[in-house]
Amino acid sequence: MDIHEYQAKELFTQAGIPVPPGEVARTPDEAESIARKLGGKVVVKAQVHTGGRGKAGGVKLADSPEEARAHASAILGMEIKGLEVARVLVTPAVDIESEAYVAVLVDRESQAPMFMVSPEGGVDIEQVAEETPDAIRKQRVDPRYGLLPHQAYQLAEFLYEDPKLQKQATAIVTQLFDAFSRNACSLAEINPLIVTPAGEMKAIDAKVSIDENALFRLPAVREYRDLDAEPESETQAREADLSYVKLDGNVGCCVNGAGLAMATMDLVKYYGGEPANFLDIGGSSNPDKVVAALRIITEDPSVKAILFNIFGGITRCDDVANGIVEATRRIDIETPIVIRLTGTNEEEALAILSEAGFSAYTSMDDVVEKAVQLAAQA
Amino acid sequence: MDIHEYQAKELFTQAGIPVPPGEVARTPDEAESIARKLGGKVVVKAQVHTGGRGKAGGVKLADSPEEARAHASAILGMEIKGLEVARVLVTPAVDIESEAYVAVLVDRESQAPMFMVSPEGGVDIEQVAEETPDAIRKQRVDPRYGLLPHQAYQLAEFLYEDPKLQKQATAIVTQLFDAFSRNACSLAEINPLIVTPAGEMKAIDAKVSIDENALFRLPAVREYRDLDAEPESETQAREADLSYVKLDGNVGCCVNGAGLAMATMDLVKYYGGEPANFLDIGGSSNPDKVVAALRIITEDPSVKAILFNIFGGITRCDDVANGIVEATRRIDIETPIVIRLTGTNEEEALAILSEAGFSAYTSMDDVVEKAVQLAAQA
Amino acid sequence: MSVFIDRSTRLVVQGITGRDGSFHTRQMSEYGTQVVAGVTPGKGGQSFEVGNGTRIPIFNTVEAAVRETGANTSAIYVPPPFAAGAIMEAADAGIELIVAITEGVPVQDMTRAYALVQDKGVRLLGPNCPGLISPGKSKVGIIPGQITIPGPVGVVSRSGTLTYEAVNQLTVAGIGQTTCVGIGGDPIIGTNFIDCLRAFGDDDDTEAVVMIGEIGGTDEQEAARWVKEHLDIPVVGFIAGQTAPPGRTMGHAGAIISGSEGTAEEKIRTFKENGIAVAERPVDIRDHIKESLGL
Amino acid sequence: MSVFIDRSTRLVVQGITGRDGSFHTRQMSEYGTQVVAGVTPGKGGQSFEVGNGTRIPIFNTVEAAVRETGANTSAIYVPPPFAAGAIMEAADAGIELIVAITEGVPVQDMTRAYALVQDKGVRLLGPNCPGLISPGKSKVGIIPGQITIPGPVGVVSRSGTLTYEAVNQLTVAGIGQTTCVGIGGDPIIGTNFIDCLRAFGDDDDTEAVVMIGEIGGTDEQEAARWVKEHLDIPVVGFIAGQTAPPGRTMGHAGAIISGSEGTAEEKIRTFKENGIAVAERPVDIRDHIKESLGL
Repeated sequence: MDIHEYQAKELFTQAGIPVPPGEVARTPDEAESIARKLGGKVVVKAQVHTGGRGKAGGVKLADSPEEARAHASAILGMEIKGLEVARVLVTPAVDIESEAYVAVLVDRESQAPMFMVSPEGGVDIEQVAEETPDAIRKQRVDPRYGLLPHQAYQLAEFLYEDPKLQKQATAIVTQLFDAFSRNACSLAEINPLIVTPAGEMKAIDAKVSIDENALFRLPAVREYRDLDAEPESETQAREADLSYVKLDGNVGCCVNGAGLAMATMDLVKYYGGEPANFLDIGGSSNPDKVVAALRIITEDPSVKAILFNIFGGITRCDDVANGIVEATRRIDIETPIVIRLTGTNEEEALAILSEAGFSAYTSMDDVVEKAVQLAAQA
Repeated sequence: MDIHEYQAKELFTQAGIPVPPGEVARTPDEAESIARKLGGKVVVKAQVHTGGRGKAGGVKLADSPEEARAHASAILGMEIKGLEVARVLVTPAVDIESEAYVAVLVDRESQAPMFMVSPEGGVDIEQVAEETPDAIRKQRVDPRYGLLPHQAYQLAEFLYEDPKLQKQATAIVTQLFDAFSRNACSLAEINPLIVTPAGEMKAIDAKVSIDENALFRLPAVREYRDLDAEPESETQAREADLSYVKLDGNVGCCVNGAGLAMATMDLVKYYGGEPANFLDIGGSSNPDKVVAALRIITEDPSVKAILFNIFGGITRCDDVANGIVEATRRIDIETPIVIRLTGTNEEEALAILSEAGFSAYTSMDDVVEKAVQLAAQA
Repeated sequence: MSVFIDRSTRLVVQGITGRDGSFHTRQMSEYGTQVVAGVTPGKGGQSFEVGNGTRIPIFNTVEAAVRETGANTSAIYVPPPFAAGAIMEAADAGIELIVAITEGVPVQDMTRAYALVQDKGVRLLGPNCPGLISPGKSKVGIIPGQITIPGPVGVVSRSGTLTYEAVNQLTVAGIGQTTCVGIGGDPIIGTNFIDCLRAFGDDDDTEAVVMIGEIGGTDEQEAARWVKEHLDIPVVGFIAGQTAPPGRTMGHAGAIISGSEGTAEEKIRTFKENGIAVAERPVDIRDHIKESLGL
Repeated sequence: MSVFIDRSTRLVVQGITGRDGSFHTRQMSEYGTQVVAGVTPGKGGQSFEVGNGTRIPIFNTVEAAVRETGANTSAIYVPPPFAAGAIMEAADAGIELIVAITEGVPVQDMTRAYALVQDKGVRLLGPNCPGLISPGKSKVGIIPGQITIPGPVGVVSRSGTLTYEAVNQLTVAGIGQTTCVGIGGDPIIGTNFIDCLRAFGDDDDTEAVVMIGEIGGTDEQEAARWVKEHLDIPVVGFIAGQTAPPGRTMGHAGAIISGSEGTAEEKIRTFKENGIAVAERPVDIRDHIKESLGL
């Protein structure tokens, strides 16, 4: 789960990391009054779950509260990479002497947390990694020991030559790991970590992703979820315990299992179509889930055909069939539905479907080809 | 550093361990008003840094606030194993269904924290270990992983058969390890951990020792030090950064190094004397430390002879000699002093001493024999 | 022969009294797996009916289960908050193969559990995996037994149902499997492609391998390079997620393209570069295997 | 021959710019130890004069010191709050022998540092120890060089000055030492009596061993039993603390009698039971050694 910059900064502040003050505004009025309270120059920053805010015009410097208001008014409501901006962070402008990059993430290759730091901050770290890989230092953290003091120092030493800055950075790196561990982050990033002309270090931007699977024990962090920041269909899917990702095509997909769901999408493309979504109904075969899935798919106006691909193992095909029948009773579905069911209780499922007027395929290729055809005709 | 039961219970409460309410009284009046506030029967418990309070009459049940007052009045000021009781804990009396023992300590053999639990609580665990060793379960805690959930459960399972009690005990064991780790304990003990007739678990008595060496990072715990609970001489020694333990003999010992100090005490005994103290002035040779040491030794009225045994290595003998001369100038010392100095800067030291009218030995046996003789004559 | 499990597998099921645990315990037992014990803390002393009246004992701890029944393999069905702890308990109790089915284990929990598993020198499969099956011998996990038959093909996959799809097509075509292993879709897993490929390489009966990967990470790429260097039996590969957008988690916590890393294109290219035949569609897997076995 | 250190020892001093570190660096260098580097974070690039104009480089990290100077041994003089971290840094940087002089290291810090040292397969001596000296070859720590001479006796002790006392008496009597090792007085230490006894047993030049223990723990008792089983050279023992009261820490954090465990009586008895000659007074150590060497 991605959280907003201002929320990430709250977590950083709790861990002791120096973060400039700042408050969130949802209206231009609020932005103006925060700017007035802060005094001096401020920065108005769009709070959206995507990078590239700056280039998109989502980050603006304001010399006065009035200007902050004007910027907020322009930024609030704008769309950045398809996401509407509903909040801005208003924070004092800071003089910058140098910018560094500091991040820790769960690294799948080394099966452990991994730090990445670079004295070249404020830019895209992937670009740094590609162009000047020597400007990045990595440090695997042994999960049995956590970040050791000398590891923290070595990262700081890579960033700064001045012993005073090394000391500050050692503390910040340690605090960042603390925030990362306590809040079950998959990523915690400061970019840039700046030094002011007075030699003070501050986290100017913050990016944090939380491991969804650990939210059950982080009630405070759970509250950070911003429902405005994700499509409503994805909120619905999460609440129904479905894995769903909205895509741009017109073939709605409903599959059991993530791998099979991806393979189904790929096959849609193979037969010349475009998938409208990724949707995994999961291993259980609760008919209610099928109803919820169908509701989400049908609410997407771009869906022109609905494709079920179910390989019954744990999932019982008859349960899915019952769900489909149930859903078509409860929801008024005009989009054509094609169904492939095979595996556990396939016979029973086919009986249920045929009684309700559906026919079903047993081959994955056949059903996908048909769905693409129907969508193209619509 | 030993802390009082009520302080240990504060640390346990912070970790979530269920502890009965209670407050500390320093006067019978306070005890009465606490008892009134708590209502019902209470227990008045002497707060001293030693075991065997119960047998010594330091723990009393009171049916009324007035009785609590009377008990407090009897207990406050009493001596238990040479320690005067300055505080009592007043806490509600609890009905007890069963008593268990739960402790975690730093185990030198396994170089790690070690749990010890027994369903036979409320008694001396050393006795249980001797008489019914099968009634104790131990669990080493790998310091890299901390206490693992199944280890906590296995300890709980050893204590209780009822799944509900197992669940409570698993939580308490986990919380105890948390308190142990956070507060740098060398020992954290609940004895007894009781179950009430209603099935509730509570830590009725608590014993905690804190690692002195970690106090620098535990400001709150540092405040727990009770200067009343240790001889004033030991407080002075600690403030002067000396290792000092008061003993019962009449030969005051001042030595550099703990091993040599113990060997010196043993040699006093070997020659028929009794050491009045253990005192290690440490490795540095700061004359001020020598002055502080002599002050502490001379303030003990039972000391009849003072014995210096210095093996100069890092410690420079001339520094010690200067300290002795300086101390005899500042303090009026009537007790005879005998000195053995050898090693680094021995010559210079002997010159300093002889100028001040002291002579010195070079053999450890000679000086000890002389000190014993002088003490016997006094 | 088979890989990781066979008739000597003696299984303890952690979380045997839960919804999934109880269902699959019966499935495994019916398939012929020697299920010798169950573990549910607080339910020790009870027993569990696996079918036709046979009851197996339930213990409070894996330690007791191992001591009393000689279990050497564990299947974990406990809920996600307790799964990493269950893995560590099994490793600590001397279990040799731990199969963690549970989906949704916090990833930082897994980094610690994985470290302990390595310290103990134990094999962990999963978490968030369908387990494994050596057709006709033993199955541990949730792979439907009826879609497999014994034969010469080893199957290793990050996916569940997609594997069933592929295996089923092999089976329908009369091509059996030595062992089918689902390694799981999480970012941190105990057994990876290379571990399985090495085991198939060492298995005399495995004549060809199907390797089913998906987007995210670089495990498939490393496996492909390993195949070229070390494996002398044919490998057929498939990668799911060619149409997945970057930066979005596709169901599996591990199925996410981060930056330029972990795309299907990259994986397919690396497969081809290292001599692995790549199936375009799931159905093509069967045909490539037929070809490589000369059928 | 000697034990643990010799002329090939290349020493890095952690905390070289501190009061104790700088003093003893010069002492060690004067004695002939190859001090090749110092470490003080933030002072990398500076240098340190060890005497007669020789300067050795200071680095920010042990990693850099090892890389640039080939240091294989470390002496730690950093303050107690940072000592466990310094030990872990040295172990992580590939140092083979770590000698931790620092007194007052928090004991739970040490449990973690000790675990890491074991994971890395590194030897740690101490903490809270005087270090060791192989007379005429190398010294690491704070044992005064002038009280030792080369010869056939190995000395191992939990104490500092008490060891000097015993060694000095040997030296004055003309009996030299292969190596004198102070293992330290803390409850958690890296190298124990048995480790040293084994090393002395393996050393061709060591003909007898002095083992100086004190109250607290069971390390001496285990060592005594080990001696009986494994060591074929004579051992002379001494135990300090016969007059120490139970439950009180006698200077060394590890010198405390807990319950009935760790008394001097018990240790002396165990020594005698296992064929170790016990010296009643420090001065008797010399006489027992003379006797055992036939002098």
